[in-house]
Amino acid sequence: MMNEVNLLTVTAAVFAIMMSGSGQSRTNLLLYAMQTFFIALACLAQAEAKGSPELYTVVIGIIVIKVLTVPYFLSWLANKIEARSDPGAFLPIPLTMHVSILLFALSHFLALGLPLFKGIGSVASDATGAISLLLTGMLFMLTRRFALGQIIGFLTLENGIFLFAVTQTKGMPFIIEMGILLDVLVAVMIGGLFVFRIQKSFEHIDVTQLNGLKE
Amino acid sequence: MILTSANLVFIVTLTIMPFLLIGVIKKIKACFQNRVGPPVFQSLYNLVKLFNKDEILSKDCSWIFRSGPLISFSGMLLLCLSVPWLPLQPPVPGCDIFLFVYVLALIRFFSIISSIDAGSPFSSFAASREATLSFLAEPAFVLALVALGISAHSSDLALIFGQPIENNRIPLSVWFFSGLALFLSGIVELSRMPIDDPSTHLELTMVHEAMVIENSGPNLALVEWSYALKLLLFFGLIAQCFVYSLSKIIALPPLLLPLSVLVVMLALGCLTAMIESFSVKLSWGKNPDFIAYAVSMSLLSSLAAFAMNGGS
Amino acid sequence: MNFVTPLFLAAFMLLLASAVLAIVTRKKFSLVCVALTALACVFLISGALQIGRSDSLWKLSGPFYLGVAPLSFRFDALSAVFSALLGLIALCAALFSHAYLKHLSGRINQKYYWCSLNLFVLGMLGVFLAANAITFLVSWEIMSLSSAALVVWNFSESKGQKAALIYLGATRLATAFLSAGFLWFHHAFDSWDFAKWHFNQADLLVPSMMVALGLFIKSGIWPFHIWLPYAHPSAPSSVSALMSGVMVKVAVYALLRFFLIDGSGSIYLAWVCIALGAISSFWGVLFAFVQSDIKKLLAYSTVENLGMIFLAAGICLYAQVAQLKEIAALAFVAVIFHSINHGLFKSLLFFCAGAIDSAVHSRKLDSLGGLINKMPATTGSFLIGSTAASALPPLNGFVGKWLIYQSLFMLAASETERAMNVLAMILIGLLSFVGGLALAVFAKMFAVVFLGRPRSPAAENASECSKLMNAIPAALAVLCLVCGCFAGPLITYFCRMHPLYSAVSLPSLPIGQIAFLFLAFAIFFYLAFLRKNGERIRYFSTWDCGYGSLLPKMQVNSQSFAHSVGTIFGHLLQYVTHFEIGGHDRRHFPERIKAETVMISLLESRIYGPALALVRLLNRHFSKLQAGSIHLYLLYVFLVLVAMIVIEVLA
Amino acid sequence: MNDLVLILSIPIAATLLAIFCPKIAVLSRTVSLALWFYFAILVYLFAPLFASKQAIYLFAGLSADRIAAAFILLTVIISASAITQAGIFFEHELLSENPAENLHVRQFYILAMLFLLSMITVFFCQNLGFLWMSIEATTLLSAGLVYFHRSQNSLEATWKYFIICSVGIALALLGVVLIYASSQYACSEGTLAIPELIRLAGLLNIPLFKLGFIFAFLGFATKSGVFPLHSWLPDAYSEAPAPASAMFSGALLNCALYAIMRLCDICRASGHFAAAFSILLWAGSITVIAAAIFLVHQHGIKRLWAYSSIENAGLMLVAIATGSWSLFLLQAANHSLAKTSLFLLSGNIIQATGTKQLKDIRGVLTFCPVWGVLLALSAFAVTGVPPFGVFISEWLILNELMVMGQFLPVAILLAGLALAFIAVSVHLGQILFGVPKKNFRIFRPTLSSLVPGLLLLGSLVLGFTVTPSLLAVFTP
Repeated sequence: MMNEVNLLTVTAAVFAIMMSGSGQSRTNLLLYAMQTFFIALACLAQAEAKGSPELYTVVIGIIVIKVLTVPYFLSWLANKIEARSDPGAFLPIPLTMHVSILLFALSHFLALGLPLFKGIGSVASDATGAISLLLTGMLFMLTRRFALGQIIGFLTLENGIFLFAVTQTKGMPFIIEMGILLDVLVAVMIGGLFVFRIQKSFEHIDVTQLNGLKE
Repeated sequence: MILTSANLVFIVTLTIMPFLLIGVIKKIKACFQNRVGPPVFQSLYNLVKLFNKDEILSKDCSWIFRSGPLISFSGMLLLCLSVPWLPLQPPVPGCDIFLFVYVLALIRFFSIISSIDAGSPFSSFAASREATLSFLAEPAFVLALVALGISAHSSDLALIFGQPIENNRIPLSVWFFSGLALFLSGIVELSRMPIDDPSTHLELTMVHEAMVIENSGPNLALVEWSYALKLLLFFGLIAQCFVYSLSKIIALPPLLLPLSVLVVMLALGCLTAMIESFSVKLSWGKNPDFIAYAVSMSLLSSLAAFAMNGGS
Repeated sequence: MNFVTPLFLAAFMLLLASAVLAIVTRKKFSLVCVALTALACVFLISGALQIGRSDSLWKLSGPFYLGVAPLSFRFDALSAVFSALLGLIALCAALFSHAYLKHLSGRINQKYYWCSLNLFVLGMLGVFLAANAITFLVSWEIMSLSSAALVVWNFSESKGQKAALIYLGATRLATAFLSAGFLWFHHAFDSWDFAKWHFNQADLLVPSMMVALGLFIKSGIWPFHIWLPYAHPSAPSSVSALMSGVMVKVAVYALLRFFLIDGSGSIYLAWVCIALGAISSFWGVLFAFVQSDIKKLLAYSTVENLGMIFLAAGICLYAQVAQLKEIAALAFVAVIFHSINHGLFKSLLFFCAGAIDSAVHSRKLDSLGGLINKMPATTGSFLIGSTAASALPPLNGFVGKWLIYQSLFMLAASETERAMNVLAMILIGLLSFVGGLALAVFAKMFAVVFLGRPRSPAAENASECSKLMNAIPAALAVLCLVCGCFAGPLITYFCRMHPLYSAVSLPSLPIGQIAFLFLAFAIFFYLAFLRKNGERIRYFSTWDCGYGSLLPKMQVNSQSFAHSVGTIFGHLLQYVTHFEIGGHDRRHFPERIKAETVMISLLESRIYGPALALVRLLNRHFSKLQAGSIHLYLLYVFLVLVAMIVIEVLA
Repeated sequence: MNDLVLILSIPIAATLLAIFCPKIAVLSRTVSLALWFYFAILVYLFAPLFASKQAIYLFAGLSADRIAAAFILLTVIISASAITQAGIFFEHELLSENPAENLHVRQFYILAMLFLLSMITVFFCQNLGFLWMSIEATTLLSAGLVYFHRSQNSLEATWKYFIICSVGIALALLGVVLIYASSQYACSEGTLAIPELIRLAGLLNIPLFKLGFIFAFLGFATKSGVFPLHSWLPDAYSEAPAPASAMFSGALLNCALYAIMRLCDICRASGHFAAAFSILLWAGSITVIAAAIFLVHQHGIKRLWAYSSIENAGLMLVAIATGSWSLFLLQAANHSLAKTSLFLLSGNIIQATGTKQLKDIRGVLTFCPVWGVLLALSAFAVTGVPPFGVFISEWLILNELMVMGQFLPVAILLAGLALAFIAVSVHLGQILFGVPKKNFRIFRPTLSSLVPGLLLLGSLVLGFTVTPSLLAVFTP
């Protein structure tokens, strides 16, 4: 049982790593959806383990909002503003993937060093997945040129935190988990709106060129 | 004031001595230059002559111009009356070192501004030099007096100079070095060679003579007279210093003291005349170097004062 | 029976009312403000005179509270003396500005002026009376800010802004040091009341030094004096008079209150006071000599005088530690007396400068001259002020200096450390040197401004200003004379202000008799020699070597008078001459040659400039952090995260 | 429940009004009146709170104690002032050369009301999860306010604000999760309720809690502009319209810091306050000095005040570090009053000159003395000049640090405050004096300085009336 959870989280992390290796917006979004789907599965596994009915609702929420709605909305947006391929910034995209693999290794050590909750058994590899997602999300945000990429990176980061919450605790309070989901939805909507605006007023969504405000 | 013999000497000193000193200096200088020279009391005759002359004033000058000589004369007279002359206590008591120095400064202030009053470039230029020279020489003068004061444990001039010889606690070295310092700074203050040449008439090199270039008639007479009094005042102080140091070596009878002061004053006049005959006027830039000697003498005197003071 | 509190309260309320009224009312406020301020000052003076030697505390109860302590004030003899000085100078300033502002009309916003002026006086009064640290600091800042506002009275002139900025910066540094010191003292004594603080403990050296440093900065002691020659000349003359006459004394008052009355436990403060005081008196007078702006010159002279006051304070501190009661008493009296004297003569001189400015519209020495015939009353006051400022008998400036000399002399003669004897001796030499220079400075200023021939058409056409503007300096001049001639009783009074010194007998100064004799002599000789030949005077042009008429430009001016000093102190007064040669063939046929000599301010170019550059450099480097790249900003977030975790793990 | 309706009523009503009322003049007047009325309601609601120690309970996980009530009142005062001023601001904006669209103004009101509601919620939260959500909500709702001018710069600022704060808040979520995890050692299910956490503080898993604290602190610190997480702040404050900037600086800043304070509540109960204390103290001190250095050279008038807000945020962090919440409240109140006045006045000046660039703003004292004097006084008030309130609160903070024996931070703070004052004075001098470079279109000078003037008066009153007993009221 525990192994299943481990496998699912690590798979999610691997999807994230793969995601960081692609510059195509749609591929990114697809991989994001996959990654989130596996997180939902991990969540489901937890729900079964704990037998909490609330977690099932959360799983459904994740699938509806994060696996379906958000990627669909973002890919619609990417199509609309014709932001198909992100050239990447500061690091070539393949190298980003290699770095994120290194980060995966790093997160393994970090997870081992964490003062973790031992109540649910061996959870270090779950934490590895979560931290890896978090770090990959960060890396993604740091190395993408497009505003859209930053949203995806942020979502990945948030996925990592969510995964952490699901696997490392006995389940967050329901209202809070739903709140987080709602939050993500609103954030993505607003973010998408702003990406749209950026495209309209700058005629690009390259955030490295948004440097008019400085000292 | 009761007419005692001491007071008589005092009055004679005050009236005769200034002109005598100037006359002696001029006479000796003339001797060195193989000239006959003016009569010894020529400056007194000049004074009388000047008082009877008309006065010419610049159209640009104001009341300040005439107040300068007046104030310097009144001030000098006041100082002469408040300084002790060896055994004689001053008629005006309570004059301490700093008051003395600052009354001199007051006189200087007014002579500087009155010399600028007419707007003459020469006298103003001289005034600038006078101001510079005097503040450079001021520390030497003050420190020499203060060294004496420290040895005497009083800043009152009457207590420093007016002590009977037997209770005089000031050591020989202090007297001597202070005397030297006073003499050197006196050369500066009195505008003598090698700082200033009182006898040439080149406006650009003179200090004192150029300052009073606009004065004439009674006004000039006051200037000359106050200069003479200043000479007397300085030589008087210096002479007392030397007489005291002499008295530390040779026991002088008390009666001879006033006389010896007068003699030493005349001797100082001779010395001044000799210096003026044998030295050349220093260039302006070298003056601070000369004043440095005066300051060193006063510092030596203060060190001596401290060294001797420790024992008591 | 005791009207002190109501009188002071009335003064406070009137000042505040005047400040508010200046802003609120629309017309005719100037006269009302003058009246209110003057009335407040009268109350202030009478209140201060009432205090006498009683000591009372007054807490402003009710809704007023300053976070840690209530607004509270203490009246004693020391604060009485200083608030009387404040009342006097403020009264003069208010009356003077009523006439003076007409000259600035159109350039000055009167509402702004009167509001700031009243707050300024209010702030100073608060400092003089403050009984606890918070009240002190609040008043201190009100004073500083309102005076800064007055420095920059001309909104469109950039010079005033620079001055105000430098001033604000300096004053803020002073506040920072004071705050640090006060906090420390509170830490040590657990009270904000000055009455409960004891500065005479050796382990409180650091906070004492901080407080002293704050006071040094505020009073313009070397090397913190650089704000002073900027701020004082920029303010309107009536305000300069207040700033130079009273505001810098605030620091002296605080020094008296904290260290001299209570005694400092450590000898180091004494050394610092003596050293900085001596340097600033020399530095101030030297730089005063080479200035060519009346008010700037006066400002540097303030540095000199404050230096002497702090020197005296240092001697007092030393003597207290060394148990030399008489010397301590002398120096103590010297500090108070010279503060008052300097307040009187310096404000007199600034008022005169204002009068000159309003008559000639210039403060440049080199465009003045010959004003003695045009402005006889101002000349008279200014002459007395200059003589007082050069410390000449029988004026009050001399008495203060004499007290300092006497204390140094006694220190040199006393049986204490040999090194101190020698130091006292050297200081006497230095002071006499400074005195000589001060004389030259004021002789130069007086002569260049009032004597000779006018150097500009404006000076040629000047005329005496209004009666009020003559009367105020004249009144101050009389006070200078009175304080000088009747110094004896004042010295005794000041001596009694310190509990330990009331029994000490001080050497007396027969300055009154000397002055009387002097006057008698002068009158006698005038009658005897000069007056009678009044009809025998002929008038002719000034001696011109026979070359023809002299031009006004040929007269000595401020720079040429100071030239010899400039060459002697070439290392401190660094002159740099810039040549600008213009024309078609510049090398062989120059058509236009312009040479300009500028004096480099050593402190500004060597110390303050680099310090400022360092801050700017830091700012430039910090600005690079804010480069506009969102990726960079995100990186900061992650780096901080990593750093915090690393620190946490290591800790 | 009844209270909850009261609290929700006015902002929601105002939001609805803004949605349906097309007339801006009517809208602005009604909303500002409503907000002052709202303030009165809240005073009425909280009055019993100050009489007794009993907290007001609203809903599960939502209740208000004295300090929260005080912060809510402060937030509402600031918002009401900003919105009142916004009426004049938008009136001018709509009459200007390139007028803002009517719709945008209405959007502004809608967002502002929702933003206000989210800020008020922050103070009510007695649950870390709710706290986190409401803070996130403030970000999401206020992002639109920054974008009011629809310019490229404002869009850029909005994007940076949105992304950086979201990332920060996401990290705070991780912190909340970790704290939750640590609480599972104390009670079987784990809890996020703050009173519960305080009660169980001794039993928490300390390493996890510390880690959680760091993450949460980092997140909320990003929101409150602690150096070097402040990067978004000057941009957002500068690009937002003046009333919004005022709300950001006067109210939002307090929200984020309030969240940190809540965290410290738990820390203190857990007995591991020392670690949190040193983190806060040093973060605060470094922020103060860094902000002061940033202040030395600035090009935008509102950026200047933004850095000054950062400096004050640092001070508030230090205040929290002293462990005295009332000090934090005092500093927050003082800063909010003065800074709001400053932003509103700067808004006037920017509208009148048509530029934000400091180099183009000259001679304010000449063309509008009222604004000039008020601006100078507000700037002095913000930089801690007596007798304004900030001086007293700064003094209390420094004194508290001295009592704790933290001499180095005191020195750093004093240096930072002095430098900040000097730097602000330099810029202020350039703004106030000199000859105006451009033509000014002054708009209702007296009316537009009414609100700032009153706020300044409030700051002055706070400077003269703060007594230890008043502070003691807020000590739990």
